[in-house]
Amino acid sequence: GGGDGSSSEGSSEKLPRIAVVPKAGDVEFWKMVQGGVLKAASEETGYEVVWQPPAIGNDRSEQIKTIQNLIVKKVDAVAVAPIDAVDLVKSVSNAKKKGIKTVVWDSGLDDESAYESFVATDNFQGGVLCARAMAEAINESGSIGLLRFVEGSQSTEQREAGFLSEIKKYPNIQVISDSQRGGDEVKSQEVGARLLQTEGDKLDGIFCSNQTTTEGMLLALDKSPFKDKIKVVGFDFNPYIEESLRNGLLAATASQDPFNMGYLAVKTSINLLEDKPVEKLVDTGVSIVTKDNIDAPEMQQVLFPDYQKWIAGQ
Amino acid sequence: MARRILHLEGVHKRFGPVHALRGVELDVYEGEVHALIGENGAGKSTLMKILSGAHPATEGRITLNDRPYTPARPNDGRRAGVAMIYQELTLAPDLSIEQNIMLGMEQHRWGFAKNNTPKIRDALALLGHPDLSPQTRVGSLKIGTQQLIEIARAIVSEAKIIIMDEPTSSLSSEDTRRLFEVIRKLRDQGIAVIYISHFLEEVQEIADRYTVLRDGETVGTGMMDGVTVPQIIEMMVGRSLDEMYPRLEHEIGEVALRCGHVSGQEFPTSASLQLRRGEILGVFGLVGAGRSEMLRCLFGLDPMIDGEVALEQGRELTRRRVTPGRSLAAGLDLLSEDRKQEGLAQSMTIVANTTLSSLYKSSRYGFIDLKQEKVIADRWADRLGVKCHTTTDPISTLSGGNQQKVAIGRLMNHDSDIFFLDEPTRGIDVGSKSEIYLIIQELAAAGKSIIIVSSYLPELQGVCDSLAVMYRGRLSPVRAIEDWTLQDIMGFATTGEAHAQTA
Amino acid sequence: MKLKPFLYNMLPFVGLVFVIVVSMIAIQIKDPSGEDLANFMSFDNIRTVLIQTVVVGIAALGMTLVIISAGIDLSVGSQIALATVVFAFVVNGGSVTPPEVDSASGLAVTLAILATIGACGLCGLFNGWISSKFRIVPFIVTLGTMLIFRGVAKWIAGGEAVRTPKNAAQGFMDYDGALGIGIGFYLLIASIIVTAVLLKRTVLGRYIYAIGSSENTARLCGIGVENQKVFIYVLCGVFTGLAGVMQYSFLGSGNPTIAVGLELNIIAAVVIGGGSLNGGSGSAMGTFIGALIMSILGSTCTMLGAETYVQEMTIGSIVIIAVGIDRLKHLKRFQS
Amino acid sequence: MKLKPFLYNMLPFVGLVFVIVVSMIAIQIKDPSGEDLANFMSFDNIRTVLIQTVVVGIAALGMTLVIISAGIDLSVGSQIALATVVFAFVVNGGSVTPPEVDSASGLAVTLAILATIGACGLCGLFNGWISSKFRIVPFIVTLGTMLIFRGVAKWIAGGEAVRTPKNAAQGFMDYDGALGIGIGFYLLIASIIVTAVLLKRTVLGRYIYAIGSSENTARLCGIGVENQKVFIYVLCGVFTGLAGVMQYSFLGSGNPTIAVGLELNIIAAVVIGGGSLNGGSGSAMGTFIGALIMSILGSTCTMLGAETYVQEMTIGSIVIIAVGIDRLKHLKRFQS
Ligand SMILES: Nc1ncnc2c1ncn2[C@@H]1O[C@H](COP(=O)(O)OP(=O)(O)OP(=O)(O)O)[C@@H](O)[C@H]1O
Ligand SMILES: Nc1ncnc2c1ncn2[C@@H]1O[C@H](COP(=O)(O)OP(=O)(O)OP(=O)(O)O)[C@@H](O)[C@H]1O
Ligand SMILES: O[C@@H]1[C@@H](O)[C@H](O)OC[C@H]1O
Ligand SMILES: [Mg+2]
Ligand SMILES: [Mg+2]
Repeated sequence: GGGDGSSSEGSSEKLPRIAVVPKAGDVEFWKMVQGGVLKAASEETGYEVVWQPPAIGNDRSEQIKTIQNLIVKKVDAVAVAPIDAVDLVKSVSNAKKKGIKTVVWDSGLDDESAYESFVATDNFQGGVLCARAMAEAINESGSIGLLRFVEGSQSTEQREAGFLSEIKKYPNIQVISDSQRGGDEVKSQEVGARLLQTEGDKLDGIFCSNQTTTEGMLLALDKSPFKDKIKVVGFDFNPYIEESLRNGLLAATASQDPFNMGYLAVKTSINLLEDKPVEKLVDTGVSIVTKDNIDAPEMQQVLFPDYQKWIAGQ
Repeated sequence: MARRILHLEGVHKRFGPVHALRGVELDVYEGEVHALIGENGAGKSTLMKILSGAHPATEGRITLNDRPYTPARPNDGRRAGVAMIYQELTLAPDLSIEQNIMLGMEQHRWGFAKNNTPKIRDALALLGHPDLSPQTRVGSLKIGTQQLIEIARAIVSEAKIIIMDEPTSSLSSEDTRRLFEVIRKLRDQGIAVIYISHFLEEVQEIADRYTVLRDGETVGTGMMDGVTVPQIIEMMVGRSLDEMYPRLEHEIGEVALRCGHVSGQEFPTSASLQLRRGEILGVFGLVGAGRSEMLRCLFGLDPMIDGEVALEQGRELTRRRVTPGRSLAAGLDLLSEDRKQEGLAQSMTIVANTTLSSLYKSSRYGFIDLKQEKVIADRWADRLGVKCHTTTDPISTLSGGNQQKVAIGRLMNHDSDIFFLDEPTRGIDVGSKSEIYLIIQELAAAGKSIIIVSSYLPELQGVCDSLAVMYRGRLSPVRAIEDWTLQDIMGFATTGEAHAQTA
Repeated sequence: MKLKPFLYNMLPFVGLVFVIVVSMIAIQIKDPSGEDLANFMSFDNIRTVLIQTVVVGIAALGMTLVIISAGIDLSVGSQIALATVVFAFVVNGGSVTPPEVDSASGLAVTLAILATIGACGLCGLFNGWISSKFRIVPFIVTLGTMLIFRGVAKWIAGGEAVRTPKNAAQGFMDYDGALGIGIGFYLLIASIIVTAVLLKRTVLGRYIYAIGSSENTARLCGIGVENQKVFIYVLCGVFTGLAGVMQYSFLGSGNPTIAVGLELNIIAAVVIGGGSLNGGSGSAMGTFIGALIMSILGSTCTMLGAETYVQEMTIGSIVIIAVGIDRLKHLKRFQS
Repeated sequence: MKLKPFLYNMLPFVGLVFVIVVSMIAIQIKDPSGEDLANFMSFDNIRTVLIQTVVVGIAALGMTLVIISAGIDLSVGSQIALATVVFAFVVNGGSVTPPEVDSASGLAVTLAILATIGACGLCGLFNGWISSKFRIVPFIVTLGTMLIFRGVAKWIAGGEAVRTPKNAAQGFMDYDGALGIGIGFYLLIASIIVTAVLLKRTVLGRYIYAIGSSENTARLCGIGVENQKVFIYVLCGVFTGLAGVMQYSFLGSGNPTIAVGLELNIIAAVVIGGGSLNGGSGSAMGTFIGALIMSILGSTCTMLGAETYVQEMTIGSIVIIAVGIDRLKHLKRFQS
């Protein structure tokens, strides 16, 4: 089955098609985006919305191929979360040249002329917020480490950069380990466990830059003797991260609003197709979640969109 | 008269377009040794594979103990009491002797294999190898010994019919003698042995009755007593063979190859010889004496540890490391004793196998002239009488003997000055053998030098000008063939001591 | 005569000792105070390394059977991902959303373990059956099923992690079992023993070696090669399923995107441990050591604070060197 | 007599036709208006699919040589990543940061192409030399170098993408070459022809088949097996380097993290095209078709708007089925 938001059965006339291309199709974060996409699709019955992840998640070439194929398929608009800010320029601007409306979301694209609108979190700012949360958690002094995500992911690199640039402002905080990189939850946990093994006694805090590294680090910490000593600040949100926030394993996490991001990506595309005015930059927001504010109503909406409902109902 | 236990009538077998068997009749009685004779490609192995259950027959009737017998899988054959010793060895090199012998008929409790060591030891002792440990890894044994393991397997399985497809082709005369004793014992126990061999003297010695196949058909059967070797040959080839060992006048000239005290990693320990142009030198010895290693060493397939080798006019070969490539370039060529693993590239065509060592003849600037290449290969296939559909078929579709001919074809095509032939007639029928002997004579007449390693003394005596014997890696002095008595040869081969009048 | 086979059996250990010594030297150079070295040799680190060997180790034992029989299974990484999803799905009572309970019952956990092992057994059955029945080389069949099984895992999971209520299985890979190490470690030890006995003492074990050593011989000796192969892949699946349960336990949730490329580590463990991809050789103990070497390397790299690229280059070199040492010895054996 | 070999040579095409027909049916069912089917069969799609075949296709031709000689090279994915980095590094005049120019000179591009192909040739040399010299199976050597080469790529690149100024090479994979298709496609065609001629008409090609068919026989026939093997891996590296240039061109920058797991696609292309991992068989045309089948599947999946898991399951199944068809025909040939 595909990901049509609304079907075109019955009518011989084809509806305009919008394709939404994430970096990967099978991680909670992207699923939440998909929920938002499908919600927008259900509101806009005059369009066929297709959720089209690349065949291999986070693979640049595959994403380029997907866009090339969508051009051949003659879709009317494409909204893409570029895996690489430079490499995707050519295919996205080719789409634009063919008269396809182009929207970029989640991660940036270097050439602004290749797209009409950018719908995303300010990732650098997210990193900055995390640094402040970290400073607060360890009372502005101590040694900290980073568990980075894999090389080459622009969004996480910006978070790491934002974090490091802000943390410098605290004279009593030293970064003593910043070369370790996780990956999926398993790899992140393995590396996390080893990091704790070697530096655990010295560390007061650890920053992780996305969902898989955060979850892996927390799993490792949960099994280690430093559980109550080391403060973790993470990025992204899911049930396990929520649980860890509530039981104190995790000090804070930055949450984007993926559901909204997907929703707005589609809405923006439709506005373009309907020749309505659109902003060049649509900020979907990022906020720090802690045990204390998690149950606040405005947080609830960001953290727990009922995205499953939309996916199940497609 | 003994009971007839096996009866075949109108058996046919087709492999795609190849009609390998076209109406075979065969009767085998309890307690007899039944020889199955025929040229290469006559269909002997195919027939036996049908009996053992490895191949199904395309049509025909087979009864075993007067009941229809249609084995679908090899184990059906074994369960019905038909054990098969294949021409191409069927052993798992990574398993021990015991594990190989028991393979497929292990006794076990709850899946745990029982120990059968005593039984295996008995069988090995019966075959004259009481010293062989059943725990030895089969891959580390020489071919000859491996062959014995196959025979032991049949003995241990207590078969009623044992089929032996060229069992002696890699056995020494000593082992052959022992095998015959075993076969006689088996026969006396009422077991029928179907015995396939190209050594007709051997067949005469051991068999009670015979059946001859020609082109997949039974052309004669009867008691061994009432028939002579030439008569059998006539049945096999459809004409009479004048001379088994044809001789051509050839002149023996300059020294072409001189080796001094060559030693390899284990064998040979010391080999010195001189080989002249136009000379055919035989090397005899028991299996495992190290003859193959000597040739391999000289040719560069195995490392040479010490000694020197010089070609005519003192051109030294050992100055640089000897490799097969350099040897070939210097005019040496080797026919391997192990055609399946080393002699031929099984998935390549007859053409490609024929030209592999001398592609320069059919290529320019590295590009092969495919037409010319095929012409060359066809010529050799023709000349050597290779039975095949077309020369662009993969070599694996040929019978064993025909494969051997292609291997010889490759050497002929490369046209070296010095030929090392390791068991050149292994698995080859008498007619073709005689042709090969003739070819060897022609080579000598053309001034080529030849070393033949063989475990079959009559052929060495029939073909060679001179002879040397190897004993545990040590080569005897070379002497003219007339100067060797049988006692001398066997004496050196078994003890390493030359007879009294050594020069 | 007696000494030689003994020394030969000790060979995989040479690689292990080599890796440990090199690690120790490197760590000592990096941190001359000796503190890191002490950490490296601490009981804490040993059990961390052992726990991190469990998943690859158990899966590699299954792979050992396949490799000895001259087969290969590239789908095990995906099978492990599928296993964690199946486990979570069953423990949730057949749903991707966790039931509203404090913790899952022992019954649910037992069922989940059985279902997981069963599911991977079925994967193995599929691999074995397709490759035997249609005579497609296992490399291709399992390359295909590597994609298919992962697809199935994502399909069941609905594309995301499957959360579960607290349950006993989540503790298998903790440090609080007997001797301060979780049950996962003991399951690994048990698996090694079972595999060793299977290979060395049983008829099936012999058939596995025979098939890998010479398939034609095995066939002519009446071994139902096709059926045996199917069974070998099923067994491999069963081990993989158990490894998958351990992976679930390590993660605490089912996740269809994990263990990508893990098959290569698993195969490397077997080969470092002396298994030959041409079939006919390999052993349970060797495989365990192979898996152990890889987790020690991971641990060392973290101790050294090495960048990813250094880690990659080190592990890559060690894989080659470890196998190289083994091969040199092999050569010696036939030369001296 | 004449017909049979002809039909036999057509066999890889059967898989191709099968895939195309199944794709067409599926697309038509999904979109009964026929519009998508028309898109699928449009010139635009054909050239897109062809361009998308270039990288895997060229690399798979190199892999064909290795596989025919009974080897394997798992490091090609990493080599491609390394290639893009080397290209970018050289085009930048030996730096990871792009120089302040509008576009790189033709000379810089030429040098970069040579350096890239040279670098991968060296990778091949290393693979071949280690496995020949120390007699370590290529599976293990290249499993190790897969990590090492990627490590080197990350090391050169400093762990990030290497951006470059505009340059001619970035256009190789565009649609504006002759007949509306970039030079990359013509390089693929040229590579196919070169490989086919090499394999079928040259002495070297014959040696490659001989080594794969029976190494011992090749040695006996005077072929310097060790040297030839090293050379085969170098050739494979050269093809991979060319594929890497095309990959750079496709992406427009150098990147050390790309092409993870691509080796499996590349190997699959060879095997779908009739190559045997036991050596001795395989062909240039077959490999091209294998690579083509995989890109067609990718295109079909997008046409169908398939989710990741559906794509994975489809591609997985088709790999198995395509090879299965090939094998069934093989069996027929010997049975009837
Ligand atoms: N699998 C096969 N496919 C095609 N042809 C075959 C096959 N096996 C045997 N043949 C053909 O069947 C014929 C009989 O072969 P077979 O091996 O039975 O001969 P043989 O009498 O045992 O010869 P030799 O004395 O050389 O061993 C030969 O022409 C051979 O080419
Ligand atoms: N792989 C091996 N493992 C153990 N021993 C070996 C091996 N290869 C050779 N040998 C030893 O080398 C000796 C000589 O073997 P070789 O084949 O040269 O003898 P041969 O006289 O040519 O006999 P054959 O007629 O069997 O070829 C054997 O007795 C054996 O002990
Ligand atoms: O924003 C995304 C993120 O949070 C996810 O976890 O990894 C990829 C990112 O682009
Ligand atoms: Mg025969
Ligand atoms: Mg010999």
